[in-house]
Amino acid sequence: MSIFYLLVFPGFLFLSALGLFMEYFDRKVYARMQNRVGPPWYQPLADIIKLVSKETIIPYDTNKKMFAALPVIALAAATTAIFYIPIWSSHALFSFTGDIIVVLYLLTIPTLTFFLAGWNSNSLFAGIGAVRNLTQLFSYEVPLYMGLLAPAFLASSWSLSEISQFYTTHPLLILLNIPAFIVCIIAVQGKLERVPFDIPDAETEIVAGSFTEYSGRYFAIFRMALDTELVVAATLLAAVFIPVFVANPFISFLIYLAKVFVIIFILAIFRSVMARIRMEQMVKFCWRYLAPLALAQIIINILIKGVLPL
Amino acid sequence: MRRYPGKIIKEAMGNLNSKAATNLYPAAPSIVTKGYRGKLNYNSKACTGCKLCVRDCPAKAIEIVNVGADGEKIFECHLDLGHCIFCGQCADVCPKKCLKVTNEFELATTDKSTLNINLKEV
Amino acid sequence: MEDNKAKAPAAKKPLTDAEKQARIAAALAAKAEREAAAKAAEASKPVPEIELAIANKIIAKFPFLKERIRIPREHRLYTDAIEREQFRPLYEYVADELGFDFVSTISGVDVGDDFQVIYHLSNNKNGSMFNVKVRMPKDDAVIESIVDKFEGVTFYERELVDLFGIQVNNMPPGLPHYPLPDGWPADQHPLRKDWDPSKMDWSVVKAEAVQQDDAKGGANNG
Amino acid sequence: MMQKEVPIMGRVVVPIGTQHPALKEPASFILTLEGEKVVSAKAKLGYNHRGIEKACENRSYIQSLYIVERVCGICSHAHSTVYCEAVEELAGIEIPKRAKYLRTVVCELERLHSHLLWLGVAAHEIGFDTFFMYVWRDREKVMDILENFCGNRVNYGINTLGGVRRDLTPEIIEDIKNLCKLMDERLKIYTDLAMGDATLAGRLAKVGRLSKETAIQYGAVGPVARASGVAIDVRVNDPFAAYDEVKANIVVDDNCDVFGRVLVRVLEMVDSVRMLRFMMDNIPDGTISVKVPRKIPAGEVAHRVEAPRGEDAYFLASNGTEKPERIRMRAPTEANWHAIAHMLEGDYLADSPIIIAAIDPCYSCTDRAIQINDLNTGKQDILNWQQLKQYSINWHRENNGIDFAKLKIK
Repeated sequence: MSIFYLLVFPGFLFLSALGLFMEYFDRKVYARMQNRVGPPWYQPLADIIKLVSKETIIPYDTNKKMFAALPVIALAAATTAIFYIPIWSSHALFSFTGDIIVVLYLLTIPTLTFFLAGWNSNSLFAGIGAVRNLTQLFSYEVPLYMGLLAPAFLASSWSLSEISQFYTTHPLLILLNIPAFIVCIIAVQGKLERVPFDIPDAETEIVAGSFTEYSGRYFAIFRMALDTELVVAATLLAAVFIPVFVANPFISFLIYLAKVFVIIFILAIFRSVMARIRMEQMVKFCWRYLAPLALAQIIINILIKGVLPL
Repeated sequence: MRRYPGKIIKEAMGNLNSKAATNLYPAAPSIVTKGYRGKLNYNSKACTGCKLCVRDCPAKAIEIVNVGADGEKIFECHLDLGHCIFCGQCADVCPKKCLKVTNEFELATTDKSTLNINLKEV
Repeated sequence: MEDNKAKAPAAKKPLTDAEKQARIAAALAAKAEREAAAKAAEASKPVPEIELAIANKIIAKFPFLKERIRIPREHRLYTDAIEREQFRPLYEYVADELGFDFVSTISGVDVGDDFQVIYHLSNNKNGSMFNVKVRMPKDDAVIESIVDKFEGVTFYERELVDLFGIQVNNMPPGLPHYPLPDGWPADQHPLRKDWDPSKMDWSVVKAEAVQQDDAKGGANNG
Repeated sequence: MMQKEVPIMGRVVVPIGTQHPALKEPASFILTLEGEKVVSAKAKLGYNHRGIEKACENRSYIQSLYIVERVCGICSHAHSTVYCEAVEELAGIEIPKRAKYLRTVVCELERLHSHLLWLGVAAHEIGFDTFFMYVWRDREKVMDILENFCGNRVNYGINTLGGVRRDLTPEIIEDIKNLCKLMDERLKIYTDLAMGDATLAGRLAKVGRLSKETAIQYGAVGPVARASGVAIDVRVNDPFAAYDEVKANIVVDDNCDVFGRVLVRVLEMVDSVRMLRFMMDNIPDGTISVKVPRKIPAGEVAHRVEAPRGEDAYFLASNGTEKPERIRMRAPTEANWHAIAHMLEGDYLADSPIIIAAIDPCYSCTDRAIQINDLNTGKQDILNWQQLKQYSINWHRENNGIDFAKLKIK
């Protein structure tokens, strides 16, 4: 059964399919907002197939094993994270106390692999992209963690499943976490390296950032990892901030899909209405506005927890 | 003026419902305007072989050849589309107006050798 | 068909030599008349006042330019060819005192035995353009750079060096080749009238290009 | 170009170019970085030198016209106008007033489309693709009118020696009037956006600074100079075509940065729309061209016009034959290059694309054949489409064991 979970549902196959479809949805919304037609539904899959069939060039002077392993690690980490997140009911497949931290760390691993990939590529643009990756990590990671931990404080649990259950029984308290939700949506935009925080792979400045030297199937796996990360991050936000579950698992699953669509739609709007900001502006923004906002949320949650008889 | 990010959002959301501005060429036909200068049209009967067009062609793409046997005057116009810059100067300078520009623009080819064509009246 | 062809030259034949001469003479006379009319029109055209005042000021300071400044139309002044050493003081004067502080461009012209370098100095306040022509013999083609006075001329002077082979002294060091490619032979100057591309050794330029590709692309061939 | 300097600790040398996503055409910038800050910048040019000046010397005046027009794809009308006016001045010909007006109309339409193009490119350089798409969508409307009026989208071919080649029809006048209406509306949105969007302003303000003194010293022209507070505009200072009657306003801004350059260009578009409207109502009747002899009398003339990017200066020498003796062209970008290195220094690497783009650089395009240099055998080969396709099929068969030859795609 574990193998089925891992490979088919909700593991690799399901996540890949949903990831590709979400990439399509994101691109389509982006295109429609720009008054363009946008890609057909199979475009992301076609891109992956094309990439896989292309010649793979590994740069001279790099650690070849690491070059090949990094994309797989990124994909594996992003895929693993889904098992601890509640999807069709408020119980995740696996859960233990503290799994929210594990999920967050599993979601950090892809970023670290991007950094290593860039650093290992032995190319100027990839190197700069790698450094930017890390700098960006230090700016969005703290608000993201604080934003996600604030609801956990209120639920007094470090397990995603328990947090979901808590909010299912106390639905009005969801509204309290709206500032944290905003912080997290913005921070996730940074995590997924999308406009206005696509600084590490800003094509007009440093070509493709960390991925400059990647081609063929390795690049395809990185693309899959990014798509998976997109879905997992949306699922995480949905589970923590919009914990709406019904008894019927099938309807609950449909609700889950709707939640992911809504979150990705919001992310797409963010992407289309802003210009890319500079690294130092990003760091300033995250530490000056996002982190204090998340901190305030934590304080408020702790205070409310003291007042309310929970 | 107050500055805030995402000022374009109203316009962007409004576009979600509107028709896309993209022309789906080649699935849909591309419409060129009436005044477009495309491929040339050549009327061999009206041509006197003065070769003013050859003289003025900036790209040296056009050639008027007399193919008639024994001093008979039958002219052919050879045009190298690979060289032609579609300026229409030949049509302007032609005293008999036997060269005309048309709207035809779909001249792309994957084989260079097909670019050298013998113009005929359409 | 045949008849017509035979007749046509016959009809034209009676044109005798005398008649030809007469026709040529008539044409020449007409041409001379046109030219005279054009000249008269030129002379009767009012000389623009601003430019005339500028020319008078320049002539007062530099008497050797007397009757050597033309003002064909409003906003334009041209000088006849002057010597190299006469240029710098003239340029400094018009730039500092008369507002011609913008060098629109520098043109080189190959005129047989001489090179001419034309400095197009613009006054952006009243829109006048003062074109100073400097001449120099081909075998002593050296000028002084004016980059210390106006930094924008670097590329124009580089063009003179590459395309005409005029030596420009006191240029800022470390400038790359412009506009010709790096491997271009030093003795080939395309804008000289006697330059013959067929006599040039093109392999030098191509070899350089391939070498550069090698040096850059080597790291990527894994 | 290989760096020969001794590297200093913590400094990285980044080549921008010759092929780089930020550059639409080949040029090379060697940036030395300290962290993300640019400490020195060097420009290397000439990758697109096509020898047009030499080519013109071997062609007749009318042939040269079309070559000159192809110096630049975007400001082609400025180049052909300055050339035609120079030749007409040499020949001593006064062209009809209507022809002058028509040239001015195309000049302003060209400015509109060029500035819209630039606005889109600038938005793309800072990652604002939505803005880029909107601007380019609206630019298509201008291009359609140019295509219908002149016969082509970019290399218009409207100018000829002695006037223009096509006349305005009532329906095109109607089209242009509608365009003015549309542009009024759109430009208002763009002005609001350029001035009011925080991410745009954050990326553009105080970037690529060029003070007024430096702008004068480095000889900047066009919007770059005007955004630094230098009021130069050939349309006003030294009127050509019909600009002595169709008065242009000089748009000057003293922000001295990329933000100022955006404002100047947007406001210039507003001014262009105003002028177009004026011309549509006041265009004089009459013929559109006069005959120019093939042989141009000997003489020399220097002339300049205001291209969308700035002053475009030409020098033309004729020797009394059918072919020009010498044509010297100074496109506006050549004058602005000097300022770039200065502007790049002290700013972030992230800002270098927008700074380079902010002068609206205009290089040129070339050949499309693929040249394969086989390094082992030294053999050179030019592959056509079929051969390339065959090569790729073989490659996949040998390396991946997939036979794409069976795949039929129409």
